[in-house]
Amino acid sequence: MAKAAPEALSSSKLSVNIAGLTLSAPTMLAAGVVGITPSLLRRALDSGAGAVLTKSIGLNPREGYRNPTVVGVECGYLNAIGLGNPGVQAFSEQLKNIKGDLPIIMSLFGSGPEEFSQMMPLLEDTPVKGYELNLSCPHVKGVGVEVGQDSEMVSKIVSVVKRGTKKPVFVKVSPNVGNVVEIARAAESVGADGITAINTLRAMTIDVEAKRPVLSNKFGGLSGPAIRPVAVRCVYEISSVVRIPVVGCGGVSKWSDAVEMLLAGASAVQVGTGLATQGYGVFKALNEGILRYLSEHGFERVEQIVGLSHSF
Amino acid sequence: MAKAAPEALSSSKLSVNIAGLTLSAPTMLAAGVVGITPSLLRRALDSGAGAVLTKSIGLNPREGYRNPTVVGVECGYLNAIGLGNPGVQAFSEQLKNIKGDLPIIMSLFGSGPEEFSQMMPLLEDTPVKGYELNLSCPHVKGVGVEVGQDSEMVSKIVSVVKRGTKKPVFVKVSPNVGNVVEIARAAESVGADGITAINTLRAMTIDVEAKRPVLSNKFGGLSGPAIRPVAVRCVYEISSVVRIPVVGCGGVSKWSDAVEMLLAGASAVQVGTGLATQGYGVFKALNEGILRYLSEHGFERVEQIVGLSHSF
Amino acid sequence: MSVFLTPSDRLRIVRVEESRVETQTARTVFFRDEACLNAKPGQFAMIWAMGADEMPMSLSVMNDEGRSAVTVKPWGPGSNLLCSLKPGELIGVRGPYGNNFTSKKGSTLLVGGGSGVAPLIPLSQELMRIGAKVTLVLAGKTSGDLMLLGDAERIIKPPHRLVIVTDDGSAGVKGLAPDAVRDLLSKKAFDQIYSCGPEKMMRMVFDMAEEKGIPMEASLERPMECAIGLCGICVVGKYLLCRDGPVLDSKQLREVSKEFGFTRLDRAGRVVPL
Amino acid sequence: MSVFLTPSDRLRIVRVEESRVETQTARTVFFRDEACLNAKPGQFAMIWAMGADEMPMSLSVMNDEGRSAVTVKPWGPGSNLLCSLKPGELIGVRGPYGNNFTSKKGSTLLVGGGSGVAPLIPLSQELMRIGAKVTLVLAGKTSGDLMLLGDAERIIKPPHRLVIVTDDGSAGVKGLAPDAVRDLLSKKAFDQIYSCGPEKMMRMVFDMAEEKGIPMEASLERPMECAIGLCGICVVGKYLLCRDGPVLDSKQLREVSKEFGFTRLDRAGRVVPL
Ligand SMILES: Cc1cc2nc3c(=O)[nH]c(=O)nc-3n(C[C@H](O)[C@H](O)[C@H](O)COP(=O)(O)OP(=O)(O)OC[C@H]3O[C@@H](n4cnc5c(N)ncnc54)[C@H](O)[C@@H]3O)c2cc1C
Ligand SMILES: Cc1cc2nc3c(=O)[nH]c(=O)nc-3n(C[C@H](O)[C@H](O)[C@H](O)COP(=O)(O)OP(=O)(O)OC[C@H]3O[C@@H](n4cnc5c(N)ncnc54)[C@H](O)[C@@H]3O)c2cc1C
Ligand SMILES: Cc1cc2nc3c(=O)[nH]c(=O)nc-3n(C[C@H](O)[C@H](O)[C@H](O)COP(=O)(O)O)c2cc1C
Ligand SMILES: Cc1cc2nc3c(=O)[nH]c(=O)nc-3n(C[C@H](O)[C@H](O)[C@H](O)COP(=O)(O)O)c2cc1C
Ligand code: FES
Ligand code: FES
Repeated sequence: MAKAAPEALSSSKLSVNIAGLTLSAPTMLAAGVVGITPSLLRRALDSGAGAVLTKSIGLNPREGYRNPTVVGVECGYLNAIGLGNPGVQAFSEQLKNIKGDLPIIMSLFGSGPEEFSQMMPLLEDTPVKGYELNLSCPHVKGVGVEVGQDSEMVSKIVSVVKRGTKKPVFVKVSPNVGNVVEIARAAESVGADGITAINTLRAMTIDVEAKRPVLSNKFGGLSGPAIRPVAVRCVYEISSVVRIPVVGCGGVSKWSDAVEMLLAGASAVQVGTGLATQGYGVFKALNEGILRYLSEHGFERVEQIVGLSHSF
Repeated sequence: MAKAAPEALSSSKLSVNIAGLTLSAPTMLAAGVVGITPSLLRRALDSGAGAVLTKSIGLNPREGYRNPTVVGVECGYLNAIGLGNPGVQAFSEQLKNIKGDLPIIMSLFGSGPEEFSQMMPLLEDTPVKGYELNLSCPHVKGVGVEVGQDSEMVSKIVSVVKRGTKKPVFVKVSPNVGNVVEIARAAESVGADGITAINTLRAMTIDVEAKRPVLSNKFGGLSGPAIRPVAVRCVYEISSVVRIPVVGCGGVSKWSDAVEMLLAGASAVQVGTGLATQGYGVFKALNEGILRYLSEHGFERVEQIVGLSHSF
Repeated sequence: MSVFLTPSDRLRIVRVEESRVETQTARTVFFRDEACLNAKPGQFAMIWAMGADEMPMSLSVMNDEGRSAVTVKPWGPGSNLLCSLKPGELIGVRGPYGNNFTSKKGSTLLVGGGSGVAPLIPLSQELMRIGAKVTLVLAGKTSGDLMLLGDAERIIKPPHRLVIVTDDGSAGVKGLAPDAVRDLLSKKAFDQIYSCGPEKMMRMVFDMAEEKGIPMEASLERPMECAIGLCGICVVGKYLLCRDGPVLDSKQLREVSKEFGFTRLDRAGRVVPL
Repeated sequence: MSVFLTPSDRLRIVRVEESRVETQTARTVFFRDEACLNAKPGQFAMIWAMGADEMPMSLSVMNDEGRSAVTVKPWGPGSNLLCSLKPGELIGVRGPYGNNFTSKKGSTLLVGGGSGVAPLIPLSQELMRIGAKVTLVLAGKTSGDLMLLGDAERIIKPPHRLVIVTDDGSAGVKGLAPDAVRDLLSKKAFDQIYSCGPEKMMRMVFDMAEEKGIPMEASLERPMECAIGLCGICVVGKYLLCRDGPVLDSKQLREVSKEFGFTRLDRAGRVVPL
């Protein structure tokens, strides 16, 4: 048998199967981060992402908040972009222009089961490989965590979406709830195929010279290294009780952050803020770092380290 | 009329009245941080703190968790000290040795109304000026946020404590709840005299070389600059709806952090992790910085900037 | 000990030191900010007009005795407020962000329209410093719309050349900037072209540059939110103007040929005509 | 780009390079850690014996060709595990933490008991380097309990002096360390005394030092949790041993006279006898 080229070898080591999707690497572009056009989604894939999430899309077009929508804080950023998006119809049209079979997952938000049930038929021919339900945005009224903090509401939404598609459905959860495990379990019990943990933490910054909140929406979501210990905790807790795969998100920018998430129980990681600090090169750097870690620690495949820390 | 000495002037500018307590400065030592002996409490006061919180004390003596109980993370620390404390009786004995009339506030934790009602009589002659109820520790089973995330439970506990004392009672709340404002309102409605926001965020870190959670308790609380935007948000939200004073806690280490909290609506700030990074000198530095800010911005007293950011 | 992931992302609140009249409505707003002093021609800052908006603005002055400046034309609430600020009032600054024009020796044509002349002033200065030969086309609707004219006249002296163009001929040559460019290109050989201004104007200049085979760099404008490569709203092709731009070169402009001069995203992420 | 508030607080996982036998049960554990290389005599590291405990340990070797070491006497689960680790196994390290002995020229008496001799080895080296005259009292129960004896013998050469003391006389002078100290103090003038070891021993030495008016520095031990001045468990008087200590000087020892040698807090924060 001919020997496989080193690159092929490495990619098979890195490849993961999540909820029926086979990804070339366990690193994804997080929802809402640059994924607003096919060209930007493709660029993330070309840069090494195993899958890419789109902006969160709602039933109707929506402008985001006025600027400032993003502000730096210590070890992170606050954002209140405000779920600006072209609406499900216009966005699906854009996606249809995509050539090739690409691992694109569409992020959706809505105010409740009705809105989600209205969206699903409009998505039928969209060439996406799955959906992630943003039940966790912390700064837009009536959607996101406002629906995602109630496990009954979560069950209803997931049920509706599952009825509307055969593609895998991930539920993205918020740390701004009393018990994140309960939410994840509610989603699993009605057929969710995976959990993404976590979205940003509801937060705020006030400038002392300006004497006012900086974000035009006052409240925003905290992302970046500051939240990684919270994200790792959620991934660990959720993966302890659910059987469906968990995707880790929050503060991943170095390879060791990604490995920490995998050890905590994540089957893959998503990168948001890391794109601001490391650029698109972040995916390649993470993939190479994970690969190096696997070799140095004698593992054959990424899957072998998923959840390894639970044995202690 | 004789002119007051500059020092007296400055201290009157900095002094605040909170729930009937007059403090020389709006900076306090946070609960659980070094406040385990009278000598350490006094040292914080001598260093400029306007008031000091004790370790959280429970009905019975309790050893904390095994080490590692503290670990550094980006922009913060995780701790799972585990509420080690000598129990209410032994600790009260220690406090009785204190000479002078000192602004010491005792932090208490318990598993529910019964335990708190058992503790209150044992505290009668303790020379403390008030109590802070730790309904927010994120890493000890059956106490802290496990009782503090349920607003009915919070009401019951606060009622019991208020019946047991005439001294002011503060409730320290957790960001690990669905709606922190609701908890604060529940506390206020049964007579709490103030809200302290916030305790640490439930979090975890896994070392990639060790492949295991670092803290012996696995889960701990995230403190430090990383959580300040979450704390500021909670202070802002709570102070928007309650009439009782709010004390800001979380990630305060520089004067501008303290001013940010005051502008957000805090009547005073507490310092925990700042003690690790700045030492006991942190109180003097904060007080001087606040004072400088007041002069530079034309304010006479700290109280004038409390909640100022709400006008936008 | 503040720990920001990228120091330039820390928001600074600074005082307006001077608001210089450029046209009836446009102003050059001076302020002091350490980080902006070392910005390069073409880079922009995010300027927060408190209560109204935060906007990307090319730096028109990097370091004039410790002061930096942006030159603002009022369009909406943010730029209107910025133009109305008095000395002593506060603005927020973060950045500088983005790439810069690559300054090279040679015979150089700079084409600026409206507030787009802003980055071309410091760029002219740098080009002259390194020994390039500069021809700056400064265009506006009328003589009253010419921005940074005083600065341009002060710094551009023979053998360098300043060409004023107005639609109505109330100052300089009568016509549109592309007309003047066509004329210049027909008379003289240029090694490179730099442009900033209305995108339709730049597109016309680019098409001429392509015809003549002259390399060009153009500074594009798009709505911006984060300015740090997160929100995606500033996309042109596969590029994020806040990071990969705002300056694109000929190769990149060719790649984004379908969008350049034609479409952009609005703040809802919809493709709309320019 | 990792952003730790205090770089030494970042946990490092390192391999045990060597576990050198000191006594039947005690070991000197060598490892490589950048930050420990520059520690000063008296400083300690927090050593994590995974699955058991994390403990403060004085560095007995700072930089032996790039290796640092701690000398461990087994007491409980943590120290037992540490002493049983084989080369190649992992430990966690953070620090170095705490203050250090202030090394001064002059005639110097060092008194170490049990694992307390650990910081006195590098301290002796530093003192000799700066020209002090060193007399090191190295005490243990029996000849088999003397720690770091080899190192002491290797480095302490005349005119410096090594005085071995054992309870049973199985090596060196028979008796307790304080007896030997009394003897030495009666015969010779010392400018300063440094001590580390059982606190009751150090208290006796301190009382003699006070009588003679000799300044002393003692490295105390207390339970530690955070090692960074947060938990308070390491309190002696108003001092936090992890930050203000572990080394206290005569003035401080006088201040904490009621506790020094008598009481400490247990891990529940109760005052208990030593
Ligand atoms: C890299 C970069 C550099 C920039 N540099 C400058 C600069 O140096 N000086 C400057 O004045 N502006 C500059 N801009 C444009 C500026 O950022 C704002 O877009 C502009 O000031 C309008 O902001 P606003 O909030 O006032 O108006 P908005 O509320 O955003 O817009 C109000 C209305 O005006 C229209 N409008 C806004 N800008 C333009 C335009 N340029 N042409 C036509 N219609 C427009 C909008 O479509 C909208 O209908 C730059 C933009 C970018 C991306
Ligand atoms: C600044 C500092 C430096 C230190 N340096 C060293 C060092 O270089 N080498 C070293 O071996 N240890 C040193 N220690 C002590 C060490 O940190 C631990 O306390 C010791 O190793 C026991 O830890 P453990 O987890 O194994 O036992 P634990 O479970 O904590 O204790 C087990 C039992 O042993 C008793 N015990 C523990 N230590 C002692 C002691 N010293 N004397 C008497 N009884 C004791 C405890 O009271 C308990 O009953 C130092 C301590 C401090 C504060
Ligand atoms: C600018 C920005 C926009 C975001 N938009 C969305 C969004 O539309 N939908 C969503 O589910 N999450 C959104 N998020 C959250 C991220 O997907 C991610 O959960 C969060 O930022 C934590 O990961 P990070 O620390 O890697 O950024 C956004 C985050 C940022 C910074
Ligand atoms: C080591 C440590 C111990 C703590 N112990 C307690 C405690 O006993 N009771 C309590 O209410 N909060 C406790 N806290 C939480 C702090 O009081 C404070 O709410 C939190 O650390 C956030 O503030 P900071 O960022 O200034 O540290 C502890 C925090 C730390 C770091
Ligand atoms: S402005 Fe957000 S990506 Fe460019
Ligand atoms: S060990 Fe925690 S304060 Fe010293």
